[in-house]
Amino acid sequence: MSDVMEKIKTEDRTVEIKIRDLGMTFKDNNGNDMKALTGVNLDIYKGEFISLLGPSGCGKTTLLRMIADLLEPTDGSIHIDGRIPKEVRLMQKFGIVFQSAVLFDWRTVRKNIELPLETMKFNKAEREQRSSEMLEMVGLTKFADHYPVQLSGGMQQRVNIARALAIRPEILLMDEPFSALDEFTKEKLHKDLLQIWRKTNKTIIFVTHNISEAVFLSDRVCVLSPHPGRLSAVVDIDLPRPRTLEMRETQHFNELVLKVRNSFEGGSL
Amino acid sequence: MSDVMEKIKTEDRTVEIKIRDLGMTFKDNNGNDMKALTGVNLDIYKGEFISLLGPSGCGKTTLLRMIADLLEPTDGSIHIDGRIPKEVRLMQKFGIVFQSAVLFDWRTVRKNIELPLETMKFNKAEREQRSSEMLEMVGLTKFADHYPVQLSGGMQQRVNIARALAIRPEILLMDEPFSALDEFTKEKLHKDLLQIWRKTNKTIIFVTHNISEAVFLSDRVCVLSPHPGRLSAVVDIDLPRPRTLEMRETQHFNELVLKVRNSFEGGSL
Amino acid sequence: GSKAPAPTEKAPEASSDAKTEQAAPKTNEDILVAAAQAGKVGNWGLGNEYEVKALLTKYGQDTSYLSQAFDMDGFDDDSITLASAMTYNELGLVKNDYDGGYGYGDSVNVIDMNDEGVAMLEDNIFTTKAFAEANPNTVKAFLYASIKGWEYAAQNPDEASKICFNYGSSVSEDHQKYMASEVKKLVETDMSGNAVSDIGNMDEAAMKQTLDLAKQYIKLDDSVAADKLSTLTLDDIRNTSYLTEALASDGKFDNLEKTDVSIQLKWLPQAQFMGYYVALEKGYYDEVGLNVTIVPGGGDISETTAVNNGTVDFGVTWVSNLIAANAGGMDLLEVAQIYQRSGLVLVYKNDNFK
Amino acid sequence: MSIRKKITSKPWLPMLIWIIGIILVWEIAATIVSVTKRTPENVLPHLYQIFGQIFSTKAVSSGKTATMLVLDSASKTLFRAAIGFITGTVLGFVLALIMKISKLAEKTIFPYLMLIQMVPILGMAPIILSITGDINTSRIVIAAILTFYPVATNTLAGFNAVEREKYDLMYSYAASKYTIYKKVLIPYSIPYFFTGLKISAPMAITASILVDTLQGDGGLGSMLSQSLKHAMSIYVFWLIVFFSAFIGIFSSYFMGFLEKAVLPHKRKTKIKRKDDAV
Amino acid sequence: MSRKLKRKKSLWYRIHQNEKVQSAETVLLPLLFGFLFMIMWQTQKLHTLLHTDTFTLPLPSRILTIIADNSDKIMLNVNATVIVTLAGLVAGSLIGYGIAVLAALFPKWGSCGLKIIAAFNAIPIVALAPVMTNWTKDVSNHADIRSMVAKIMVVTIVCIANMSINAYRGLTELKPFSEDLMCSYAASKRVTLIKLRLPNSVPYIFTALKVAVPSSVISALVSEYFAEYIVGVGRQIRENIVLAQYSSAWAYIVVACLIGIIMYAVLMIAQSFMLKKRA
Ligand SMILES: Nc1ncnc2c1ncn2[C@@H]1O[C@H](COP(=O)(O)OP(=O)(O)OP(=O)(O)O)[C@@H](O)[C@H]1O
Ligand SMILES: Nc1ncnc2c1ncn2[C@@H]1O[C@H](COP(=O)(O)OP(=O)(O)OP(=O)(O)O)[C@@H](O)[C@H]1O
Ligand SMILES: [Mg+2]
Ligand SMILES: [Mg+2]
Repeated sequence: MSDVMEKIKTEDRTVEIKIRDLGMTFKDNNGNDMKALTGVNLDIYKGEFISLLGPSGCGKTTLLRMIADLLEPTDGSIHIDGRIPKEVRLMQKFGIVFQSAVLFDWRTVRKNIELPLETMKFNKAEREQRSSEMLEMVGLTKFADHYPVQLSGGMQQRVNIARALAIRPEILLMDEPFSALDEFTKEKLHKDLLQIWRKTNKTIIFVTHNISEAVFLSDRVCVLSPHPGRLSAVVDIDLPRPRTLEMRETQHFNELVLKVRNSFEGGSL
Repeated sequence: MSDVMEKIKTEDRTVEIKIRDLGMTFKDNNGNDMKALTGVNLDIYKGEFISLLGPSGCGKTTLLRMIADLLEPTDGSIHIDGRIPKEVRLMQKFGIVFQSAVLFDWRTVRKNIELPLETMKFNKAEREQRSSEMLEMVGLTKFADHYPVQLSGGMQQRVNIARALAIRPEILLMDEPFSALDEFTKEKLHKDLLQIWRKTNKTIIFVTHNISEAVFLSDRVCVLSPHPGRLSAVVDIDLPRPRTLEMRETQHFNELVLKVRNSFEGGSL
Repeated sequence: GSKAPAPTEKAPEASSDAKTEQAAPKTNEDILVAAAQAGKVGNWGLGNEYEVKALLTKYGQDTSYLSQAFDMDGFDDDSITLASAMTYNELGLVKNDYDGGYGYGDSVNVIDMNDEGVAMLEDNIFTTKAFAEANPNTVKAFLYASIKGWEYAAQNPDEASKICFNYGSSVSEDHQKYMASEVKKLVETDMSGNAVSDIGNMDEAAMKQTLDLAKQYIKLDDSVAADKLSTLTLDDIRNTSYLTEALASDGKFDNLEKTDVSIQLKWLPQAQFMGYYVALEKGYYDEVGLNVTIVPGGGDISETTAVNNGTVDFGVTWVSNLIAANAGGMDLLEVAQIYQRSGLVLVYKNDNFK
Repeated sequence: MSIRKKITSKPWLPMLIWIIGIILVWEIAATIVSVTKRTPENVLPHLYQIFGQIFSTKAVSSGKTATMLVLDSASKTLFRAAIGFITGTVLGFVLALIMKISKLAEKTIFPYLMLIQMVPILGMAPIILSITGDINTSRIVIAAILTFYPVATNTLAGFNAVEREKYDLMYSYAASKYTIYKKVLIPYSIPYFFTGLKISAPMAITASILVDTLQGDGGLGSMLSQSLKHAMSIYVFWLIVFFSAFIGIFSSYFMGFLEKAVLPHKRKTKIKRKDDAV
Repeated sequence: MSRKLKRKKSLWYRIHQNEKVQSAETVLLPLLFGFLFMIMWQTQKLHTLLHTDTFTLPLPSRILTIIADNSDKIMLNVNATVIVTLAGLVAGSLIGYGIAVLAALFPKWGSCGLKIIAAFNAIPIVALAPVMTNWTKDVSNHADIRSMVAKIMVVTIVCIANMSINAYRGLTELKPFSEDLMCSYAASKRVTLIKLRLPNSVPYIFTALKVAVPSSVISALVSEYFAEYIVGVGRQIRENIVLAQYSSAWAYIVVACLIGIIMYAVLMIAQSFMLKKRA
């Protein structure tokens, strides 16, 4: 079992999320304990774009859900600016983008984006102002009054992101947001996402099983391995910002991809 | 509108599938004509691994379905060894692998593989002999008596391929067979597929929206563009065979990827 | 368990809204008028209501009534103060305290339809005209044996009630016994209270009274049927010749056109039909060469329907039902009249009409 | 885990508490009824009085105890229900098949299947009696008519839920229509078919109780109305109410059990039932 | 869209492909069938087929004559039946929905409660109706009112189980992650209910109503057999059947079917209106 402690950077960056000895044990169907995740130690910096990468079942979603207080860890702790996740959730600092768009069929695009604002009791004027702003940002202003079924998969995913950003969250958690999309739409959204991130400078935790996606987007890639789920490596991605699609064809990019690939334990490839 | 006629190779290769001026027009919801595919001219060689690449909705599936006689073209013609697709289908020369595994829940892995053999009235002994052979090939012999739900996504996809190969088709048609899988499983299956192809030497027509997948697997990549769906380029992939995963990190691979990417019209990226 | 009668305890509470009526005298008319005014006259409807309607009309009342369930709970809780009851059935339950009974004993009284001159004839034996014409000997044989059964049952009601009970009775043994003794009276006494000599006789005057009342009180939505009803004569509904010839015979019937016959009762197995069960049990049907199946009734497929469409050969019904059915388009024929007087009474608690 | 947590995490506990709660409410109501009504057993008897009847040795009718009477008539009713259910199931399945084979038939027949459900049984009974000429056959036929609908609709929904790829696959094998029905459509629709059965099994029992009352020759329905008429102990009525509810639930669970037996492999069929009419 | 197994591109097939033709077919085919059926009925071909006679199955012309002749009386009975059906349907659906909401808010207890409520479905209406008549004896001194209450209660009970089970599914079978989404907004149970569960359950409500409409009509008819006060289409059917007045009985049966069909049609229109924007 590996217990990689990522090397703390010497630069002056404030740690926002502190994860210590984190573990999650589920009961399987036969009532036996099943370690979904064990011994995770990780510091995530403010404004960082960090990816959680690994094959299916290695515990990426589990880790993300624990950070977002959608799941209570059975071991270890998470602290966000010194607070426990539940407090942060109740302070409404999280924006979450799930794998499927999770749009509400009965609401228009605009109303879907306004949903979190409604639950957070923003007034009507402010809701409209913010949703217009978000629609503008994801380029869907013309589709404001459409219903989700009238949108393509890529457009739905953009609404999903817009909704998460509408509340201006401190921390954006994204669970395989693009894995259902085709390559071309995906690349378009990569560009968009990086642009939005640059503008708003949120902390983004991005879950994926696509190595080049992780390398292309992130400041750091956290590699998780299964059986039991654990953090097996953290790889710094020193590609310059802003990233361009052409970078993906460079030698350095390929080296980084290879480095990440090789950091999987047990030769899972 | 482009009407790229791929340059016929001078080498001595027999053309198996001849596609001429192929087009397909659907009626949309308002009863208007919608060109899903138009003016496709393409020759596919015997034993070739050819990919159809393009973003969602560009007509990849439509083209594949027309070749397999699952859809009748509204324009142009397809000839396979001089025959129309329907004859070839009735001669049971096609093996099709769909995007989802399309396994039959109520049949064991072995029974799923034997399904086409049953409909083709093979006798029991021969069915068992063939299915055992296929199970061996895809490495699932131990799982012969499992039901599909007991398998992982990657294993299901291997059953899917085994089933298509069981009837020893002349032509293997694969519609985004790996796009639902995670990166790691996908790479494993790439290796397996190439190995099977080398052993059996079928003609394979492979649909995908993943550029590097197309480049890695194919002899030639056919690039399709949308609005209206058309064949916008055919790129020869001169990477040596057998292909290895490491090739994906080479400069030449990247150049080919870039070449394919740039061959899209209307800057769809 | 069995219920202890408690009319005295409940009386003040139960008849609170009847207090104003306390000064009223207790003739039948007064009682009926009082109950009718309060909207508390009950009947089961479904073709059982004509005598009650005739009585209401006789005393100048509106002919509407409450639908009475097939139990006497409504009477018990005073939602119905003047309830319909058959002397041989519900009246026994009201008075007696055996299982299922209400145990009111003599604290209740009745208005008798026979005394009021609005009686209609009830249980008879009928078949279709076509069946009777095609199978005259069978009909006669069946009548002969059935009447013999009824004669024996009327003479030995206790034994008859036991026989019924053993044939899959739907009621308790005590009640069965009570019923047999009451049915005996209906079979042997006519509307005026005179003893009847020959069981099954179709008394001309009683039949006429029944038909007249039927024409007056059966209301049909179907104009064709209504027209037919108004022109019906006794000859359209009964034929006395089969019975006469059957009774005049020596009990030997040759050339039976049909030996396997069935009869559907108007209700479930109980002493109301004891004659047929006795005939079956004592082998009277066998003696005349018939193999008889008794089919219980009481369901939504009425005996008239069952006889009409040939699923059974004979039926027991009330004359008024037969009249309505013939008006509706059936061709049924009464061949014997078992009950010579009406068994219907209106029962009331004395306390409610002091 | 605290002891309290351990106990409350037992899955049967909420059910037990519900049942106890319902018994309590019933008993309180029964107590109120027993002091305010003169014949409380007609309105709401105590549960112990009802269940006491099961063990009572007193003959209620024809020398039979209440339990014997209920079981006797239940055997008649359940036999008819079973035959009606099987007939209805076959009918429903065949109709679904016809509607699948021909879109034309589906469009034509479907609205009328719905309509048949709305025709009061009293109207159907005489016609069916005149067709069959036998009251017991009529009963079975009517019970079948009242129960085929869920089977037909659910099975049809199953047929229609088969993915397009499955057809394409079979088509690429140049499989005949017959083969497609045999190897794909029918096996695929089995779980849907069982969903239909789970709904129609209790319906067959209530329908069969209903058709008992067509004629008075025994069966739970006849006994139920007889008991209501006070021709015998009213507790027979209450026993039948509980018995029929129990059998109805049991029949539904039994279909679930049967499904598991027929489909031993755990099929993960997520049946989308948002819109199939039941 | 449904797919043909056969791919003949005949004219016939092409006509079928047209959406307008398709939707016209959906309406016209059943009508045509109904029309043919009526002709067979009127010309007594149907009677030959079913081995029955015009007495048991009266001709449509006769039935229509009776309906026309007695329109006042029929309307009176229809009113009574429709009031009972609608009131019971509304009450039962509301109560059922309320139960489902409670069950969704307290799932551990609620799902068990629903299982028990499902048991009500297994009680035959013929048993329920007389009990309700007994239970409502104290409701009013007026037989018409207490009868109506009793009948409505029967219909209500029949509708409750159906609605609560369907609505519970609508309230709990949510899109994956949508609950997590609300949770991440720190939304309260109440807000989640209003913003997510209630709208999500709307299609399921219609599913429930589609079952409830026919069964509420039937149970209203049956409960009328047992009611104290004599009124209603069901009661008239029974009276006429028992009196062997089949023509009149069929007139009322036709009316009963019409009530069901009209209610169903209204429901379908409401549904297509409400669910227009959904997938
Ligand atoms: N609620 C749960 N109960 C039991 N086991 C669970 C639960 N949630 C997750 N698991 C198990 O924990 C492991 C990690 O699951 P997780 O969903 O975090 O994987 P993942 O990395 O997100 O995979 P994927 O890429 O497929 O989404 C898996 O083996 C999974 O089966
Ligand atoms: N049966 C049909 N009727 C009408 N339009 C259709 C039909 N099948 C496909 N189309 C349309 O034709 C176009 C091409 O569809 P096709 O499925 O071939 O795309 P694709 O390249 O396979 O896309 P994807 O990557 O999403 O599978 C799309 O715009 C689609 O909407
Ligand atoms: Mg995950
Ligand atoms: Mg496709």
